[in-house]
Amino acid sequence: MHVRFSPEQDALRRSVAQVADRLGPQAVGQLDDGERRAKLDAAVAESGWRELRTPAEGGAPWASGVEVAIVAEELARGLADVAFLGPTLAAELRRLTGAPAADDAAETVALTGDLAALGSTVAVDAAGAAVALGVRDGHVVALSVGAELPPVDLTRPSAEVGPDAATLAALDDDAADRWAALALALTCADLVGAMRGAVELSVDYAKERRQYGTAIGSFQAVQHLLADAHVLAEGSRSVALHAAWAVDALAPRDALAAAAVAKAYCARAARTVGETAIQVHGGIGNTWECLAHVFVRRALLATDVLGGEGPNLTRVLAHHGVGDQTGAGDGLR
Amino acid sequence: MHVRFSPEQDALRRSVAQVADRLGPQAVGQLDDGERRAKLDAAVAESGWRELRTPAEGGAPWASGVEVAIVAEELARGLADVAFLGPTLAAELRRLTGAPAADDAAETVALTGDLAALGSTVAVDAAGAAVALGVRDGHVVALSVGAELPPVDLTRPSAEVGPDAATLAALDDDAADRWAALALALTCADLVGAMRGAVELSVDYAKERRQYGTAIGSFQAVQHLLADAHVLAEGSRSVALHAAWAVDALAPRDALAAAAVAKAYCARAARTVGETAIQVHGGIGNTWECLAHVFVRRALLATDVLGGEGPNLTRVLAHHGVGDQTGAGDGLR
Amino acid sequence: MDFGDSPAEAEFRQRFRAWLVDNNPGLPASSTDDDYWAGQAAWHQSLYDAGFFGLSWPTEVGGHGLPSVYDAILDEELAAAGAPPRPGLGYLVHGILEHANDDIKARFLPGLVNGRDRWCQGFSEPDAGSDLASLRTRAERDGDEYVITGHKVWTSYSDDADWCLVLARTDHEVPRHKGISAFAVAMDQPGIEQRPLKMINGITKEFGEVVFDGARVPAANMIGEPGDGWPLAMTVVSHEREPGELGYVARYRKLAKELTAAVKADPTAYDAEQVRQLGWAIVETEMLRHHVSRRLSDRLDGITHGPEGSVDKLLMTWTEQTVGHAALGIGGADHTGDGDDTWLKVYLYSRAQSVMGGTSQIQRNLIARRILGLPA
Amino acid sequence: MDFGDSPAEAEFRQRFRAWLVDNNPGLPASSTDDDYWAGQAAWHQSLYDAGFFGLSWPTEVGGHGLPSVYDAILDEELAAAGAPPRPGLGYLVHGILEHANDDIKARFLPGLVNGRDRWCQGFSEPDAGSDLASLRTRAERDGDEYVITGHKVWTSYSDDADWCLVLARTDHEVPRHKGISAFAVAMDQPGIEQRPLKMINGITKEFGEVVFDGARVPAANMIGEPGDGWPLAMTVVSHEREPGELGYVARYRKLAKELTAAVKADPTAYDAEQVRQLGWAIVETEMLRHHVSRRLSDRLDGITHGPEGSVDKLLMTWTEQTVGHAALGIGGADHTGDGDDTWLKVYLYSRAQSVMGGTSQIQRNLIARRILGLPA
Repeated sequence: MHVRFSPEQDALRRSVAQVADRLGPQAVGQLDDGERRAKLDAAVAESGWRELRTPAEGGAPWASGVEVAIVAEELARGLADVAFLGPTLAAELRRLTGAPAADDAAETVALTGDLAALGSTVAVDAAGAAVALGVRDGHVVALSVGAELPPVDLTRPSAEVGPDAATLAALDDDAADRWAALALALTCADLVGAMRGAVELSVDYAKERRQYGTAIGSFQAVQHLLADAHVLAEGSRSVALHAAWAVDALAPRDALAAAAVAKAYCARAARTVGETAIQVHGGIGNTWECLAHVFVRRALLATDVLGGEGPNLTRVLAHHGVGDQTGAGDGLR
Repeated sequence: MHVRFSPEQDALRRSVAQVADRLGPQAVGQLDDGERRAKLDAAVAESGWRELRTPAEGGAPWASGVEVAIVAEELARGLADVAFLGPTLAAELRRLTGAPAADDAAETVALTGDLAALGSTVAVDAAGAAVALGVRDGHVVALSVGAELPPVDLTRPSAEVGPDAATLAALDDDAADRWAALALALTCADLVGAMRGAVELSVDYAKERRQYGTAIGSFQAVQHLLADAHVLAEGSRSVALHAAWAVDALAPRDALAAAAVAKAYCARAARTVGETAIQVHGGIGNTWECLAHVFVRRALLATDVLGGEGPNLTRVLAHHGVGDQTGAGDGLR
Repeated sequence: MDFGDSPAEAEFRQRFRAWLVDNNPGLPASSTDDDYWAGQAAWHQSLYDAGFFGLSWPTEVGGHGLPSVYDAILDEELAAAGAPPRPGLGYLVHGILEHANDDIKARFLPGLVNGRDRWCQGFSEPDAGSDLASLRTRAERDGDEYVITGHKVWTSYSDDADWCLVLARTDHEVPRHKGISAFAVAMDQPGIEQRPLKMINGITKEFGEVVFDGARVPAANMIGEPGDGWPLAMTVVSHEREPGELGYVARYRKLAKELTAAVKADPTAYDAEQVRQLGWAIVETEMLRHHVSRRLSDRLDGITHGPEGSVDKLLMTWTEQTVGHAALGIGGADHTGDGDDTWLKVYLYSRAQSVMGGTSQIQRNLIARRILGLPA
Repeated sequence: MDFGDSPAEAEFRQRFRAWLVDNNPGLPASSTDDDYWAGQAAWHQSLYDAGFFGLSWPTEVGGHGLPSVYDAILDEELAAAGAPPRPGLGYLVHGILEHANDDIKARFLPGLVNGRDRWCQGFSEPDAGSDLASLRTRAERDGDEYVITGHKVWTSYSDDADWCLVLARTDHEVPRHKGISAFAVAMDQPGIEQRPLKMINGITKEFGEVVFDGARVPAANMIGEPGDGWPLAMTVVSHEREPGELGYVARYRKLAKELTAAVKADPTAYDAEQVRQLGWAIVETEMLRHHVSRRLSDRLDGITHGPEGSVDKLLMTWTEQTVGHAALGIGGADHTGDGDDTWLKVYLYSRAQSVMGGTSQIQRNLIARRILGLPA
């Protein structure tokens, strides 16, 4: 047991953080800066981070769930408006099902309309993607990516998918579980990054903003809001790291259970932390120009991909043998 | 619409408060003072408050749910260790079913083992009671009250009931709903009183207790805990008063729905307020000698009688046509 | 203690319910769309013209002189019909009623009440939010006029407004609360620039920033005397904290009703967590309704509330945010672009309730010190 | 990043698991019964004698010199077997290890670690709880001894204790933090009166009050130098905040496991709210387990935590109180006297976690100031 980043993992974390800090949006107005976004995309493309789950020799991925989570967390912390979740999950789906390697076209994944499972309705994290890998009738299919949809997450657009589907491979239960475990672990890392970013933003604001002749960060009520947010982010980080490790280290169903535990925790925590960020920013926090809501919106997408509290509590309980009593859940899968 | 106490209701409230303040326990040690408790019981007996739901001419009760709630709230605020809930609900059960008036023996009610419904397992608020009215096979029965059980609520003992049951009357749906509405409204009033008492106790302590050279009540964190507790008690009072009014003013099913709304709200609020009282008292609050846990324990009994959050949220949702999805609830009844 | 209708109240309820059948404008419950605000203005005038607006305000200014509980009845019927809430302007009306002279009242209140004149409120500034007394906008006497210079934010409907109730410093020599005066300033003049403020749910028409750069206002448009701005502001702010004044119970009930309908339409699509969120939205909304009835009834006996407004504000905030959570949980974020994203906007909008009219932190300070008597 | 076992860890895990099969004493997870504490002492000795106690402490004092993560493995196996948690004495061991001279360590640590000597901790006083630096117990030099006078509360196991780690003021001339010294005081002497403290769950054996009225302690029993009491107290308190030190993860997992078994045994008896509470108890307990693994792993690299202990303490508190809510919701209050009232006691006991070792308010202050760098 050694729950610390290796020197290589630390180096990876630093290099992602550098890219996100250098090329991510520093203000809401910069979200529209296409030139910056192109540079960010180029930097990420060059890094090879999107190919971490393509198969190396023997079919294992180039890097474990931990490395992928490191990238996801740091990109989210910096609100990096660049494709990563989608391409990574598409690569994993090909790898797990033995589907042939993608041609040069950028890929993402297609999910159901509520994003709670693989499907063929919405392509997520679709910036630059031409193809979305989804599922129909138990088979992995390739769909064309259509027009962008009105965004929920201002940093990662969703898109329509075309009606025609090319069948690539069958998806068995183990592959589906393993894939879902990675998807959940990745979204947890995304939520952790968003929480850390939102707390940093809010702490900085609380140190600067003055009312009643003093920095608002000197009021105990504000301090305690931020302290709780920091604690939630730290607890989330611990449970999300475990889920990221479990993706490759545990049997598929156990990996999925670990991921569900993490997702329930992180989703609830992220909602609270996001709301704290808005609250600490006061009136400003309720305006479009404040980055607080950009973190909140990014967390909304990450929460909805494979579901938040409700579906994942159901998964956890089912894993412990407490049956689905809601009529809506689907057990562990 | 005139949601204010009448002068008579105000006078009632004051006289109950006087009795509770004069004869209720001022400290945990006084709970064992039999002489004081006998005086309190005598004062309540003399007041006639336990007979408010016996039938006047025409079968209507002497007083409405509002008067009964006023008595219950003020007794709870003063932690009055005297029978009221039980005798009142027993009288109501006789009145609604047309069962003959009780002989001289003091009566209470018998509930199921979890206290969530009328039954024949446990006699609640059984101090001095010889008979417990319960329900078997849809009929009101009279049971003998046996030995006291280990207390949850230190101010109101529960007791075993004997096996033999004398059948008194049939219990139809409307009577059952009306009775349940009164039982819920009464326990809500009890919870509101306990919340008010717990907040008062804690505010007084926060003004006196000094740490770091200052009263702990001057710390914003403590102030905000207590402010939230006060707000929860006020919101609870408003919704509980509505439930008390609804007992006699609305049709049985609507009265029950109003009561379920109030009970869900008050039960959740009371748990938080009780926990706040313990927290504000710090180490002392976790000791037997502090009255905080006596309020918490009183609220536990009041919560469990006809159920707390879970069963009453289910009732509320069912009333709005959202079906029971848990397999455990029983709709509005 | 009677939550039920008196005969007169029942008659009013029936009359309003009948009118609503043909006059429900079908607006959403809160600003999730920029068209909403135009609709609100028409709705205000429609209610007024039919005799259903300003129920508890004096007849001289266009009101009906009825007890405040009629507002609660109106709100219940609005919610039951799924109609939008009444425009909440009571804070401005009360501010002017309680602090202005008869000339000001006669000139301004009828147009404010009947909805023909649109008003905005120029209180907050970028560096004076919770700490309103630190405001820096100044009004300098110039003959029969004052000249106003400063920067206001959170001025509701400032783009459509004809008038702005402006707080400005008229005396720099006295302590900060004391040197503030209030003015009714015409918005249609060269010294005023209005910029929309885009909220986190994308709405741009509700709030604006207003920059006063040499705007002019007749001295006769001062509300009260020089230095009376602070007490007026306190009156306005305290009414802004009262859900009974704002009619928000109807907002929350309408939302809870729509969420209930969504779940009933497809019950198997919702899990236990979503159903639970709906349950709490219903329960808290009902709680708030009864709480408002209780507060409005107190006024029948002449009782006005001071710091208790902070209690009401927190209950209102918690209710709105519980409804907001249910909206997010049940309606969710619309990722398909198929439906509309009203529920997400309702959720995002709900976050402002714990800031506007004084943050929840400020309300708790007030309760702790002024109600519970805890030491500073 | 590896949450899995190394070969050596796996071997240890198997060995401990095998031992547990025959040596699980079947105690509850926390003090819900006064018999519990007697059982805890036997359990401590049983673990020690089998070589499973003090895993991460130095071999000289009876420990095993293993990395701290072995404690996490031990806790996982305890929870998996439904066995009681290990006694959490690390705060005392570390306090003495880090601040005492070799003589003290040699005289006292072996007996503390092997469980033959029982220790209690005399820090808090009736008027010095959160504000420990204001303590008033005094120790006055008298030849080779000090004479101690004062009143301590929250002295765990004081009725059975052989020794008490006492903080007392030895210098009244210096600022309040600086004049405090620490002593190992023998409990069996005339100048000490011990009174049980009854907790809200009825337990009387866990905590006591201790009145020192002329109790004597050799000067050679001072831990560290005169005035070193405060840094020692900070070491002890910071370890008291660490769930990894206390072994509480095993407590919470055992409780969650028992609650799960109750629901599985009769699933239709539980409603959606109860099932939800169980779900969160499981989720938060798992979170805490992984968090502790992370913290203990940091020590492998020589990283020790300062204010981060407050983060751990809040996570531990929230987890315990979530488990407590599940215990109350699922196990409930026993009104029939049929079963036992363990679950109610678990709930009531959980409330102390947000007070002991520093209130949650204090932990938040420390995080805000010392981690987030917010201004005082």
